[in-house]
Amino acid sequence: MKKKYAKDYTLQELMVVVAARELRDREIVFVGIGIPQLATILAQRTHAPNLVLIYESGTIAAKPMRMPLSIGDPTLASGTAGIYNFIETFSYLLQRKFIDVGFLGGAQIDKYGNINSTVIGDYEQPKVRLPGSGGGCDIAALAKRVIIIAPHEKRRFVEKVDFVTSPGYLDHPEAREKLGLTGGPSAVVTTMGVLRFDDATKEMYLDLYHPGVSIEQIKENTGWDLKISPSVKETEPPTEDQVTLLREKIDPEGYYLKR
Amino acid sequence: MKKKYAKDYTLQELMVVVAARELRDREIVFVGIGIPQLATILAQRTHAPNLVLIYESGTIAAKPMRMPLSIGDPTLASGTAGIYNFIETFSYLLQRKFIDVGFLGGAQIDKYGNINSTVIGDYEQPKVRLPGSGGGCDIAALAKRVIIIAPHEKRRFVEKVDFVTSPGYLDHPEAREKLGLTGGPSAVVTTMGVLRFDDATKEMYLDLYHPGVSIEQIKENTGWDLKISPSVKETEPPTEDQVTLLREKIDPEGYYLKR
Amino acid sequence: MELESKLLPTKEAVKKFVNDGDLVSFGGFTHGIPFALGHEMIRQKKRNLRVCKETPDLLVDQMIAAGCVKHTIFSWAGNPGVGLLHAFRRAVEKGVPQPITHEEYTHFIMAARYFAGASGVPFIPISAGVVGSDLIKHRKNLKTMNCPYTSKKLCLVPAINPDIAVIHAQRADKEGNIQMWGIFGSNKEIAMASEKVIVSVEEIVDEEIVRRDPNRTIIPGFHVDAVMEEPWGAHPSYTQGYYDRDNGFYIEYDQATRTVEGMEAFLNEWVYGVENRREYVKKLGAEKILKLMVKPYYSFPVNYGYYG
Amino acid sequence: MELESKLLPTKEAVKKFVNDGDLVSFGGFTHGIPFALGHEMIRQKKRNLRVCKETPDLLVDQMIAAGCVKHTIFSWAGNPGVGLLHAFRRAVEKGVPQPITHEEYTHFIMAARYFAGASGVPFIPISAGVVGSDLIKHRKNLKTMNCPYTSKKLCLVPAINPDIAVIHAQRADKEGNIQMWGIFGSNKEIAMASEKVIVSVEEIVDEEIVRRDPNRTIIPGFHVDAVMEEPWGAHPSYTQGYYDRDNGFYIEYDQATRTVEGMEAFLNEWVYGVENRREYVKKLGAEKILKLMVKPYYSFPVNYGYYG
Repeated sequence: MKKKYAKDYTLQELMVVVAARELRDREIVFVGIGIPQLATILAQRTHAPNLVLIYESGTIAAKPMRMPLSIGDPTLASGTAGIYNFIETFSYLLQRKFIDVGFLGGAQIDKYGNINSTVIGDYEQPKVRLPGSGGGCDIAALAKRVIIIAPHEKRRFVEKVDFVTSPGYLDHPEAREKLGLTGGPSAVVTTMGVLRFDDATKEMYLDLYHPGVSIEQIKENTGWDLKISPSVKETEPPTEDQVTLLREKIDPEGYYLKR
Repeated sequence: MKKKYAKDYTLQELMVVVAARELRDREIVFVGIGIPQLATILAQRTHAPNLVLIYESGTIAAKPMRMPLSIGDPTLASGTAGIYNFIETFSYLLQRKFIDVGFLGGAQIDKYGNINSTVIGDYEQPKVRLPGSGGGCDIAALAKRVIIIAPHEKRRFVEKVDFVTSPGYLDHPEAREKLGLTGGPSAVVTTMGVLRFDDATKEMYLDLYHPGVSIEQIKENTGWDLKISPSVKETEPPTEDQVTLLREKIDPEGYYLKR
Repeated sequence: MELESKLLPTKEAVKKFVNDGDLVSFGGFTHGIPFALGHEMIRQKKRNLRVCKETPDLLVDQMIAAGCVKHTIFSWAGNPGVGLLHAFRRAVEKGVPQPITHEEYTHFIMAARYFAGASGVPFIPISAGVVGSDLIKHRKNLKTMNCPYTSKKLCLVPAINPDIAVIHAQRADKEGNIQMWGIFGSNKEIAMASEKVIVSVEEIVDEEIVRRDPNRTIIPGFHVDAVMEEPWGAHPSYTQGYYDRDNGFYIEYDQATRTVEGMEAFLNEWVYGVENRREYVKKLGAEKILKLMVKPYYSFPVNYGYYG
Repeated sequence: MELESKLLPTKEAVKKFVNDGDLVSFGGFTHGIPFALGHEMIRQKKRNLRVCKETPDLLVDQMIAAGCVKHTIFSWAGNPGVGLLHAFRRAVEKGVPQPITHEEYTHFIMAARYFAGASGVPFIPISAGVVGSDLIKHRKNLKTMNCPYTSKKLCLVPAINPDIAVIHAQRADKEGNIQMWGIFGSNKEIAMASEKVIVSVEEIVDEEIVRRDPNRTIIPGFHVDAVMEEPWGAHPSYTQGYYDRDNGFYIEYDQATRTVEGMEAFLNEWVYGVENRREYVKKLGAEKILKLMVKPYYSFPVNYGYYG
């Protein structure tokens, strides 16, 4: 059966579909609000029906009756399979290494996948004070792998973050290992393409460019000299079914998927 | 109003009454089955209505519908005010220093209030293998004070226990402090009298002898040369009301109070 | 020999138990943020508070704007689902209305600090995620050690024992046994870690209701100093089963408080302008109340058995 | 892409998930001791098990007598409310029927070992009670350290991560979400600490019953390997709300098992002599069942709210 690719889709919808493809069935996912949540639900309704969704608030295997608007939304508690308190969630689930995949975003992301969500500028005298780590640093260290999702902008994709909130591969290939950290980011899904990390150098490279976006555009919107995979290719577009699911079932109110 | 002392009472009933007198209102008590439980309930129904009873099984402020026969009796769960799991009970209640009084017994008790409930004889080649610490060692270290209750027998009250399961004052007055332990045993209620600990030496001495028991008898039934308080006196007998309460309300089936 | 009643009006409880300079821990994680109690602290002009809460949310933002706070301890200082906290930012970036110091951690470290405090140990070790973060450079109280068992690097997290825990929950009995369902966050741990505990609830219920379901008790009455009935006491956050989160309020707040003047106006309207939570709810109005009320979705009763 | 069902008969679950030589943790604390599962291990002649349980109770005593156990880890090895465990004593004192090694702690240390295991950290520190005990001389894996924050002496308790947790609870859904009420003991912690988890329950219920009360879930389904319905699966211990503890049975056991022959006869009658728990319950008989059944004492339903 040939896939019927959608012709009409938005960049956001594409990001959701691309992120969903990163998930494998039966994985346990630490979900964030927004695109990660849509991607996880989409995966669950297509190729990965046995995904387990866990929210930072401790709700386990939630089946929300409506689109949750925060990770502590009451619809994540009503009708969920279990609820752990905060220390249990971070100890018994995350530190115990039950979480296969965590999603992270950030105000700055550098070429080693380090994320800044703390300050722009100096820590003591910040230009902009951001919300801080939350569970980001914990997830970056303790999930088996991390998927980063962010708009592709030059000011966001910087050579070196002002502040490492959530460690990626830090500043050299063995840095994580030296600190006793396993895992690390496996993919960066942006509005322009998908980036991955070189096994040897742990530097980010371009693996896929979205339809309608040129490699040159991506390089222009990245704050360092981005390496391109020799096998770089165009991102597979969403299928009609995937777009229909997103529009009609998963976010019919358009909370996250503006059109 | 003059107290009306009971003429008809058993030694067990006396022990319960004497132990109850050690409790002050509003204290939080880690209760054991048997005489400690009866003493706590008696205190609660007389001079200490706001005692809080906590069982090792994690039930908090239980109001049992019948006499519990073990610390995990279902009647301690039905209708109690709260239930903590095991780690919470020992961490959040005991180690956090919320427990004012713990009760302990033991197969051997020595003159510094150290308790053995592990083995008679050698640890590796025991003559008798006993159940072990349970929560005893934890309570001995972490309750603000401990009340020891035991039958007064020479083989039980020994100069030195075969094995320190639950530390009393160990072997010298500063030993607890050196190990960072506060608290310690405050009274030993036996079938013959009440013993306390010298402030300076931490050695046990006789404070009260029960009616009908002579000091000589007590010395004969103690495994070392027991010191006698200069102000030693006879134990105040139970009142008629106390005995009636025990027989008619607290243990009407005679589970613990054989007559 | 009756105990003094733990039932105390919010005004009196705040007056009696919250002191200037206290280290105050606020409960709630999106769910059950104790706005009624926090607003009363603002009205009583509590000063120099050190405030700890994983997610300070609008409540701590308002307390900062009102000049109650000199120090915050947190792990994520944002407006959940909306964006940034403007009063917090102004205080940190510009010292407006007054400078505050702050001390930030990760969620896990905050949870671990509370857990250690609740457990009565000076620290607990956790896996060393934060050692890869720049955070640790600014937190001298996070130590590292090589594990004596595995020689892996561990991060040591010191206990925190606040002066007082301030919590909102669904219900309590008059003994102060606190019951909650839905998302707990660190409520149990901050209560057990703190020296004093005050709790507002949607309903004070008969002791029997509590005692027929002891597994729902998160804080035992013996450790609760004051409890009071404050329906809608968590608005604009929510109380599971009682009302929904007022997401619109969070969005409007974001718009309204981008300037110092806007923030002042907000406080005048919603905090200083009402005498208590009852007046606040009146101000909220019937339409909003109807909008936020939720249809019932009940648990089934479970049988504990009558062991008499 | 359907998951293999987690609903598995006891016989198959024990066959599939319990291996000779495993470190097996049994759940229950007076309440909910998994006798049905343990008896099946005896019948399947599992060997060289290392068994951990705070209170081994009659179950581990029987497994020792049946030759399943080579090592026990515990904190209180007695017959609760009655006295000593005779098979355990014979094995320790005389090596009958075969010598077992043992490793004892205090309740708190056992709970802390499970907690550390469940938390995925190599150890946690606790206040130094045990440092005053002779126990510590025999437990080289309990280390001490001076706290880097307070310089107080602390005892370090290493994590334990059993191969399998064996638990009995009130109910589960077919996804394996386990719900429990009454006394939990360390059930949650041993499950999360262990690599595999099998759970017998009084009832398999509709997913909706579980999901209408998520706060009762102690173990999430994703970490449960097998679940089976075994009514009366905890007898002679009890299941809160389902039946009472059979205190008489504990007393009779004490009398019956004082000799090796008595113990053999007991096993022949109650374990080898029945094929499964259903046969065991038949053997128990209607009169005993009627005696141990309890009158209902229900919790009130709570409203989680329909947030749709």
